Amino acid sequence: MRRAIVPAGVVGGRPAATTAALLVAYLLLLLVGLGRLAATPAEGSLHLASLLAVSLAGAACATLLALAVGVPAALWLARTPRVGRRVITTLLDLPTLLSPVAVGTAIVLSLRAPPGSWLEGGVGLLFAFPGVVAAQFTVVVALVVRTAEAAFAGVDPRLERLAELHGASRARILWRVTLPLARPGLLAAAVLAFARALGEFGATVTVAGTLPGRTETVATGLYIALESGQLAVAARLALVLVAAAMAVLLLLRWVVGRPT
Amino acid sequence: MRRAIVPAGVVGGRPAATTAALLVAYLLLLLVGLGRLAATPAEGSLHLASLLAVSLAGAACATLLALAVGVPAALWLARTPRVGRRVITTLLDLPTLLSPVAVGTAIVLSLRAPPGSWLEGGVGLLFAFPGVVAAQFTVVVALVVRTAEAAFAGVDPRLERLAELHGASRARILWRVTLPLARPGLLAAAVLAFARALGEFGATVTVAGTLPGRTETVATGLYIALESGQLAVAARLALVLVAAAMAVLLLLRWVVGRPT
Amino acid sequence: MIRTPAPSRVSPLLAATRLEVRLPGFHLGPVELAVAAGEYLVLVGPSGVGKTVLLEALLGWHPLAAGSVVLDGRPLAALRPGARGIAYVPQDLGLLPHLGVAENLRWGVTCRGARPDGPLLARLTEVLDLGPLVGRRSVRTLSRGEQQRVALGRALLTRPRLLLLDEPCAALDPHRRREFQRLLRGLHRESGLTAVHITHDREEAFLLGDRIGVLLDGRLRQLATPRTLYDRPADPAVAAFLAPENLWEGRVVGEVVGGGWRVRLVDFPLELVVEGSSPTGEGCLVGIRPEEVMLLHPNRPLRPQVAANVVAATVAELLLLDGRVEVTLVAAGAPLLHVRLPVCAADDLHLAPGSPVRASLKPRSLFLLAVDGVADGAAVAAADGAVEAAR
Amino acid sequence: MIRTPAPSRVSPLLAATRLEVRLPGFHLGPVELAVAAGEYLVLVGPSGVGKTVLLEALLGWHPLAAGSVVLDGRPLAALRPGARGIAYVPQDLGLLPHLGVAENLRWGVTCRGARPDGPLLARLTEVLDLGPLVGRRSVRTLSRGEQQRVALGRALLTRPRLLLLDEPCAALDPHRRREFQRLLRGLHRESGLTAVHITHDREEAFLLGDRIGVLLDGRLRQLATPRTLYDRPADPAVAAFLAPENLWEGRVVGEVVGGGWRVRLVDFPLELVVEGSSPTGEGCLVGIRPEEVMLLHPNRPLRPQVAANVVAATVAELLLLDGRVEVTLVAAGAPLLHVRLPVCAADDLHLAPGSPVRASLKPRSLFLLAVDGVADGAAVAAADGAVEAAR
Repeated sequence: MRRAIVPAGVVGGRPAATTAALLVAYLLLLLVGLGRLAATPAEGSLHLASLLAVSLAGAACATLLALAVGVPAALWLARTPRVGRRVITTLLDLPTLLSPVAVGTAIVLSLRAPPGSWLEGGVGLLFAFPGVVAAQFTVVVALVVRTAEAAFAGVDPRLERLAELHGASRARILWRVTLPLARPGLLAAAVLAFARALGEFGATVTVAGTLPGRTETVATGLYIALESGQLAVAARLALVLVAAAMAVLLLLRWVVGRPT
Repeated sequence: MRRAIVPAGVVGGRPAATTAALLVAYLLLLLVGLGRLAATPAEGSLHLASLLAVSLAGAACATLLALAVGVPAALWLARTPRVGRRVITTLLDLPTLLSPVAVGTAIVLSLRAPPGSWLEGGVGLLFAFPGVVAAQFTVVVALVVRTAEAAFAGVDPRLERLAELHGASRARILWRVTLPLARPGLLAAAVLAFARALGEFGATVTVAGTLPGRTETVATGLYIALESGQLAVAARLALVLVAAAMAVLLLLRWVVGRPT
Repeated sequence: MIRTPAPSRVSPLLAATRLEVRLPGFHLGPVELAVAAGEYLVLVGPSGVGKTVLLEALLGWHPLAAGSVVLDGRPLAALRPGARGIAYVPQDLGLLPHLGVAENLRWGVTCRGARPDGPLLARLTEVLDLGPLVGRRSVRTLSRGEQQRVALGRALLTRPRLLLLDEPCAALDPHRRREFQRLLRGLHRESGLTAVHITHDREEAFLLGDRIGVLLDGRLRQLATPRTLYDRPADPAVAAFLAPENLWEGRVVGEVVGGGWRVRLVDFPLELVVEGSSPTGEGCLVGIRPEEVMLLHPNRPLRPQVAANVVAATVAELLLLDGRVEVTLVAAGAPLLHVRLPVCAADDLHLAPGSPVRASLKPRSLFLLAVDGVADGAAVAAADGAVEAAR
Repeated sequence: MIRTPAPSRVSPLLAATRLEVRLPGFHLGPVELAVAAGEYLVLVGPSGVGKTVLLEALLGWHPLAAGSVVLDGRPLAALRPGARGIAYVPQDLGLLPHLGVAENLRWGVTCRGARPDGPLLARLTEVLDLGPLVGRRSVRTLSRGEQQRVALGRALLTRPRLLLLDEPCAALDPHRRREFQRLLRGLHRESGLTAVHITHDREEAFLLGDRIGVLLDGRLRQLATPRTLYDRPADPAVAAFLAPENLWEGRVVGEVVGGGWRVRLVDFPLELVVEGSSPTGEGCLVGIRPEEVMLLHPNRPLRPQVAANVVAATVAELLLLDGRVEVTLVAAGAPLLHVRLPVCAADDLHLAPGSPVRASLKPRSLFLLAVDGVADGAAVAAADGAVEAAR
């Protein structure tokens, strides 16, 4: 169908455009600052490969875990009438809005008594790679639930009911109707979660610290580099993160038109 | 008008509900861990008042600044046909997805050369309160633009055109039509920005450090407390952040029904 | 004395008994409904009356507050959805946007892991003119009319014993609408399709329905053949929905020798002779469809068949609509009668505002209604006789 | 020789000259349009044809690719929007959801800092039955019909010289729709309201329009009085939109003494006498509206006025619609004629499928169209005569 043709609005003339231009200029200036220093010779060694390996592995594990838990939970939320939903969604929204350091602190402190201490005894989260995954998972899972829930809510239950009427099994309905229709939203959830996990700093540093080659990510490595005055290294690492964020934005635009 | 009556869906039965329950249990466990330690006597002094003062002042300034810049920019974006819009929105979305440490690094590095160095020379951002505001503003402004843009896009330009046809001035149209109709979205933008600024850690700590009483916020203070082993203090500060996030969630629900 | 039901009576394919649906802010029923095999039943009512909910309650998609739905003698709940042999085309069609036209068409069959019936597919492709569409990669790029044909084809390819249709023509342009209505009618005629079709369009109901049910305020007020509905609306609400133009309060003042009643209107100094069943009580409503009023040349002698109920009046307003003329007549100083007649008839009468005219209201065209509310029994009785009427 | 325009010719209130709008994937025009003061002009066309864009282009809301709009002799662009005296009720009404009913009603006036005209407000409140609504805190809780009345009241309270209406009745239920149409008609009659009203409903166009413009494929194909449109569609596209049922290809084979043409149909062994203007070229389309076909008793003597064009045929299908009967007639083995007649007339003729019947196609009811495309001149010429026709 043809899109409705809408006339142009009246308000928001030159002052608004000027403000927008100033904002864009500011953001460009920040990028230019990074680029200028990244071009200078590095003061120390870069270890980019090991930082990237931990970052990518941690973000990938956290995203997969968040999808495994978050997508079924979102399906349940989207298909459940109001009973008790408000309390649950408020709880689920909390980690996205909460300061990441507070999230990390909550993880660290809950590992001191059962059942957390059993987990710490078995797997070992503090200052270890599983801690990176746990921290990023916790920050990211609510994002997955929210995005996926919106995607599932956009699927008309009548389509599932019609397939049932035609004799389809539940598994077939899930795989052939619900999931394909929710796919753009689910992909967006995965991409957003990965981007957020990749750049996560507060919770990761709180739980897993910065052990080179084990728990040091690009984001935490960047902080260390800046603190130790290795400005060119810091600029390069920051540019790596900018490139990753850019890639995610372009991917999102390709998947859903606009990021959520 | 009556809402459409939709039948219940078919998929997402017990497995989905179980997963959702597990997720809720995990999040509750984290809260319990915080609560348990917060109840134990504090090891050192708390300085909560000074931390809260810096946090609230910083978040409030950053939010106001972000609104002042972001709302006009959003109005321009919402009312501008596609020309160049893609590039600009990608740039504007960047700070939200980028790692906060990278944002902080970009600010720090761009202060080393003009025009940033003029600003640093005049106001002084590094390890100073204006740095807290600048860091939080940068992280938060894209969030304001995106939320406000969606709110403005929801206002039919025909309503503005009709008011113009009836002889209303631009100012009257802006204040009596556009802004009132976008109000729920604008309020949501303000609340979300404030919450994000309040919990911001990576960019703040990178730019402004943790000078007690000047740049140390609840979030950075929490990190310091945890690093120095003051677990009870950390738990209390984390609970303060949890309470703030909860308040924001309830406020959002009251303003727009569901947060964005 | 207890009588066993007569064995000749055919049990309906689908029957709803005292069906009630209660949802927040919404109440439907009780509704009695029976659909015979091979019947095309149309349910008509204003929008928001709960037509879709009723249809989906027949599918078991909404919990029933009371009553039951029986399919071919067995309670609906006892049958797996896939074993019911019901197909449904919802108002938004329920096509899968991520599949192509051919896959959507086969979807109803492939759902149960079967393959489409080749000859039937070929025939439907021809009848529904799907040939040019089958190659399309996405159903989203089809026009609304094309999507409608794909959705109908998908439903029919499952060889349903019963087809439910929710406003299948509402989203179409007026000129496409009639085309699609004729298509549905043809399918019903040729293949003996059993269907329940809901619409807010009275014309559509009359065009398609073997029987028509009138749904008002969440109740099925009348279920009858189009002709019965046209001649004898069951109660004032149905009359106000189907023929609101000429409805007058009156009182029965006597019986006419040879059948019929004399009715004196309350607001006009007029007495009319009305055929039909006796009203209960004295107060009544008298009505006539604007198409049924005959206008006569003021100075031509009256033929015997139009002698009764001749009213002298003046033309107050004359509207040329698309294909007919609507005339408002004034009698005794008050607007009284709305008349609808073909343009050529109006031309022949040389009608113009202010011109005098005589209107003849044939006793058999008038209908007589009791005003003291509708007994629940009316709808129930109508539904009881339903299956027999449909034979 | 250059002639000055005749001084008696009244200049139109609003005139669009060669107006064209080009948007991505959409093209409208060129359109010629002139609205006289006091005229009620209805533009009718299928959905998606660009009716809303045309209306909003008259408001100056869409950039024109070509042509101009002149209001009262001055170019539209030279007038501030607030100084034009135009009010517009868009299809979604444009009420402000955050304001109450009373504030919405006054909004049109308070926009320019004025206060509503007391007597006018009182009169509109009465005519539009706004009394019970004015106290309501939010327009969102009103029904669609109530919102419609508030939006109309808001527009009229600004005392517009010209009112533009976009599908004002489309969202209403069929029975409410007629009520609202009558309200608009009454307002036009009583207050001399000048209006441009767009709709996809042909009946609405005929009911309301002093003149009707037919918009097809982005062009204004005919602009004429309802009667002219009914009797003489300007070209095949207009005929196919307004009266698609009976359209046959034919060839003019001769002239009739005393006026008219003899036309032989291409697909049927039939020759018809047609009144009207001469066709250009031999090939033509002949058509008749289904309401204009007269059915005659097969064994009653022919009266002289129906002697020409009598066709013997058989009833193939008989449909009782809501208020009329649609009959399809077969002649010479092919479905030929669609006839629409009142139910009582069909009853009198004892029509049934298979029964023989004679159909009379009056020469003056038939219309004759050239088939070799429409010259652009047709629409232009129609628009040129527009203002005079409206007087």
